Amino acid sequence: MKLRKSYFADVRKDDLHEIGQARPRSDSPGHVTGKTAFFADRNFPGMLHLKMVRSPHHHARIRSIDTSEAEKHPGVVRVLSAKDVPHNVYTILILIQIGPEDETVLADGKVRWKGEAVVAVLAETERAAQEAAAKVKVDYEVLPAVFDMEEALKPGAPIVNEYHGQNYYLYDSGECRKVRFGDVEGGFAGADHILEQSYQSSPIEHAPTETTGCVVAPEGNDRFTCYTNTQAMFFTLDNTSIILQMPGSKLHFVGGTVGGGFGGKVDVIVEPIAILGAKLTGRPVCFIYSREEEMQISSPRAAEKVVIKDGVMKDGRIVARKVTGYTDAGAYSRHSPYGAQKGAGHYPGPYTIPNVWIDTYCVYTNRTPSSAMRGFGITIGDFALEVQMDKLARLIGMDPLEFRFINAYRDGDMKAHRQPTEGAALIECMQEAARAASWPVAEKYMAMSSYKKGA
Amino acid sequence: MAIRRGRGVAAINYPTGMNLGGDPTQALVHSTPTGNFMVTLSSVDLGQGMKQIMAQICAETIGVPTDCVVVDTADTDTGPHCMGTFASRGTHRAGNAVIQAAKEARQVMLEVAAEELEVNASDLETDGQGNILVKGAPQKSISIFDVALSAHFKRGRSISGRGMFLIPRSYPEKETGAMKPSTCYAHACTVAEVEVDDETGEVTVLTVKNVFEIGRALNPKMVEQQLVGGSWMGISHALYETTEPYYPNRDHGGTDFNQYLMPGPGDLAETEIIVLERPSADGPYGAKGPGEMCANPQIPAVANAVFDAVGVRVDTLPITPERILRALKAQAN
Amino acid sequence: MALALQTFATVKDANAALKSAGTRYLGGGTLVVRAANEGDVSVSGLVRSTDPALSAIGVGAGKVRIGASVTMAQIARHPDLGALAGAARAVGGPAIRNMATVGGNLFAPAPYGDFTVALLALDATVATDDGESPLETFLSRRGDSPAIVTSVSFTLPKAGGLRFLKVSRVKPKGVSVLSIAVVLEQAGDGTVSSARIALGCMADRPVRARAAEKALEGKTLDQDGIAAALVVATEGAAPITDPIASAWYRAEVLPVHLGRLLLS
Amino acid sequence: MAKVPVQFTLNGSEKAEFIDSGTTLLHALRDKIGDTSPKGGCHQGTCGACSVIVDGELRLSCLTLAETCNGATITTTSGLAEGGVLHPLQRAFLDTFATQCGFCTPGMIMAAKVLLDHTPNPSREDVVEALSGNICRCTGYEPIIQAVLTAARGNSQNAA
Repeated sequence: MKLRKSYFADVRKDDLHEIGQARPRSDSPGHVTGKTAFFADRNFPGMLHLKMVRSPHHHARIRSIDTSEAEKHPGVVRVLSAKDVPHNVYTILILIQIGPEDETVLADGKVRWKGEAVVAVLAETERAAQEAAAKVKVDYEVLPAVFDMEEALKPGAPIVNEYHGQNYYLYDSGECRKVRFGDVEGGFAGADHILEQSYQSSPIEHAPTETTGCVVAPEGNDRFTCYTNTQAMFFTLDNTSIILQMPGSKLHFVGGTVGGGFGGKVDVIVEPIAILGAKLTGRPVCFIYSREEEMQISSPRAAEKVVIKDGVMKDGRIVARKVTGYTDAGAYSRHSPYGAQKGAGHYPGPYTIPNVWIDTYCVYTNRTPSSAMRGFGITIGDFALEVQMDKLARLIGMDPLEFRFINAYRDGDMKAHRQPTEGAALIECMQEAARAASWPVAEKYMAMSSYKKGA
Repeated sequence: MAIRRGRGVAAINYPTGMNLGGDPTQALVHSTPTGNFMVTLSSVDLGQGMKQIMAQICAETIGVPTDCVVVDTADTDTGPHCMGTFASRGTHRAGNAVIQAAKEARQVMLEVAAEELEVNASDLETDGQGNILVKGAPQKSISIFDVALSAHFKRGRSISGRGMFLIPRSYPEKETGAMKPSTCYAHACTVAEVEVDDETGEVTVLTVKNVFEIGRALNPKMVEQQLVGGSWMGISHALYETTEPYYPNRDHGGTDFNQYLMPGPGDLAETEIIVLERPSADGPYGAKGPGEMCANPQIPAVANAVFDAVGVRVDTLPITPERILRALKAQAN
Repeated sequence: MALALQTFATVKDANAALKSAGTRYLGGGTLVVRAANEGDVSVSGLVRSTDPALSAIGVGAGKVRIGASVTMAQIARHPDLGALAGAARAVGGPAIRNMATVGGNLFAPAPYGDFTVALLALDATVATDDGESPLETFLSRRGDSPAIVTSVSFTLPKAGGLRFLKVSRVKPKGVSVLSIAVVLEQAGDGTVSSARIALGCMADRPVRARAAEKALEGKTLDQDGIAAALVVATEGAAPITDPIASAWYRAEVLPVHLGRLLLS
Repeated sequence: MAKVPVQFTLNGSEKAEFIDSGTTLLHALRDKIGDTSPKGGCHQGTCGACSVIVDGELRLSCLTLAETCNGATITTTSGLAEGGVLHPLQRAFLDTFATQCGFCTPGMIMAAKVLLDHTPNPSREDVVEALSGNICRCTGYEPIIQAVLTAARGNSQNAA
């Protein structure tokens, strides 16, 4: 890695002692000796293993659940279903008033994606829990499912989630989060070229080497200590407290080093049900996702569709940009309405465009609920934006990097969401990239600055 | 058979912290009787090195070596609230909270030292080595060890501080979308060079040259870790990753690391990392959040490089050999 | 019910124990222990045999007999089996190769089972206590008989006589997009007198590409000579679709990779 | 449930336990013996986090039944440091900043140790091949490859 100190030297003091120094990591000696304690390295005598019985259907009504055979299975201590969960509502961002109460901890009456949790089995051994889980009988009435976002938005599509009543999240601004800046249609009318293109992604898994999980130990005083790899200790505490209708003072969460997160461990999925199991049995409980569960059950990065329509002038100026973004939330909201909204604040990208129109939708389909991942709300949008930039440059016969210089935002430029640009550095990054890659760029662009006189 | 070469560029920015703010983090700092400092948090270390960075921030602020700082975190019985480790917020939010707490602790420390040295606290400075000196008269000094002993056993002072950082929540205006998503943005530009086998659609990423502007590299080696790993993940997203290879069809989702594809140690691009630092106005020592954005620019850069190589656009991620081959065949017809 | 392991000194006794319902043979563990770990409750008992014959490699008079418990790593480093080293190294990473056995590989469903593709091109014979059968016959009935495979035998190809290619998305380790093994005999003028071509991932188990084999006979190994074989390379194939690649892709690139292997 | 005895040498000390038949070596080490340095990342044989060395060979402890290791000599990452002095590989992982979350690290070190035990002067290709069964999601592998090459060069003390 090279630090290029010549850029922005005038706004930076390099007189620090500890900051800027490549000090050795304090956690690394524990890692290389195998001494670092991850949550699953805690083992308690008499610990029970929790295995989840999951929906084999994408969308179905639950006619009945029969756990009698499973309960009789040797080694089984307790079987949990929806009726056992004190407040069977899962909502991650309830404390900051984002996200609806559209999901249960254990399915109640319906399943809306293949893999949804229905019944939890607690047994003396993992094997006994697996065998008993296979004996849980759930009678399903299979319902039509919808997987494609465009299909889901059509009238008459199967309703994924009755809580919403339609297959999109209703923002206070309506069916989508909107940004309106300038006169986008006027911009298109005056443009030399119009280019409208569509971009698509599919769900992506965080794939941390350590799967999601927790180990719960009753402390013997009506308190429970939960060793967890959550990325957010108090999300977990607060949501567990609500779901289990337990005072927060009865809950103690211990995290520490997590074996990779990347956003995949922000959902509070395993802890409430494991603590409920510990509470109802009085025994320590571990609930650790299998690799298959991590891959297909834990929420992935959402699939997205992004449609970008641009008006561009022959001289390289983008004069109008319209973006319609669709985020595939899967069957439940989790963090997806937040992510789709984050996209609205990010478009039209790091460029100064006078006329902008943005609509971002959060769409429900019968698939694994998606949620946060590294670059949440933006990664796929950046793919779309920057491929579009390449296409636009080629459309007008301009070098793709020089085209970006022409449109790059600089200090003081007004963004579409009506914040003036501060601390811009896109131009300098592009200049240094041009140097590093020996990418020929005209001198006038190499002389540009993100600073703007009078800004 | 032809192996065709191309290169592509992409430039991006990325907001630091939870979108629209409203995401607080607290920190507590206190000294031990012998002049070490404890930072108490509930933030989670995901492997990015949160504990190490908070120690360096605290040490810098108080004016002691990093070795004198211990970070106790991710325990809800002891640590004050943190919203969590996500949205590139850890360093920025927790770092600011630690600075505030450390400043308050430092002030008490200097006051105790001033009493011991019989000077004004405003006349004192730290040497970064564990001593407090009188400005302009460095021969007049006291060790932080002695200051902490004095505070605890003689003067009954708690060398401690409380820190809290909160960006007030912004609410988007319904019709215009006027809002404040973030207070600072990191930047990046990547140039990727690829080879594409035009008979099989297979892509080899030869080089990626990444320039990242991240405010301030608080620990350059740890920044490098994030950026190198992120660059790999970006390439992985571009060419390999999906839990639903036939989306929107749900069949054939991978269930293990053989089926869920990511580049192996034999697939690595020659990776160059260049870092620029434009300190952010509200970041801890100017830092922004580099953790997420470093995995973004490679995706479009690789996509554009593939087009440059073979003249077909694959606008669906991941850009698999199959999608390239189908596009090449469509182009040939 | 717990998952109990029974160990027997002889294959005969192990075969007898395998008759119990829910019992599976434990080779290297890469298939059956994984299945148990993943909650396959149909596996309730494991049986293995420590018979030394299962771990023996015999090479003599141009013939090779490899015991079913021999691992990929043992083959890869065996001084007389250099011709097979590439195929053995194509299986898994180093740890898997120390565990995965020849016998187990015969049962690995596509996209696994790359070593068996090589064995099929070598026209190997599979032995059980019930007798011997050609590998192709064995594969067609795979799973029908619970009898423990004791060894595989084949004629040792000369150095370089087995051409093997595994195409993976992930390098250096990764499961197959496809694998190809070719054994050719050439006349004095360089024309192909006989060819055996085996393919992985072109069905749920390794298969021969008989049309391509036939089309190669009498041809020279150049672009024109192999053209007819490449045209019919996928004849009779039913490639798998999985997370790695679709059947369409596998069928499209098979002729490309076969051509490259033949001309290499 | 009937228990079966297992006895082996772990990092130089004799261990004897009664376990359930069918218990994997990974569970025996972690849950019975208390050596948690091998990690359970997949229990499928696809991630390498559980790698240990059995009689000099790299093995996946998640797919190895403990009772098949009777009499074996087993090495895990927790046993590498001698007398508080880190093994050169451990030192190199520290010095080259090759750890992030640390979950894959013990398995990576096991795979690297087997390589260096047999090939003291490996090429980069040798290192890549040796690590090919081990997944890392944080580092992008390059720092780990560099750590192994550094350890091989024996210059990790000066590398920082």
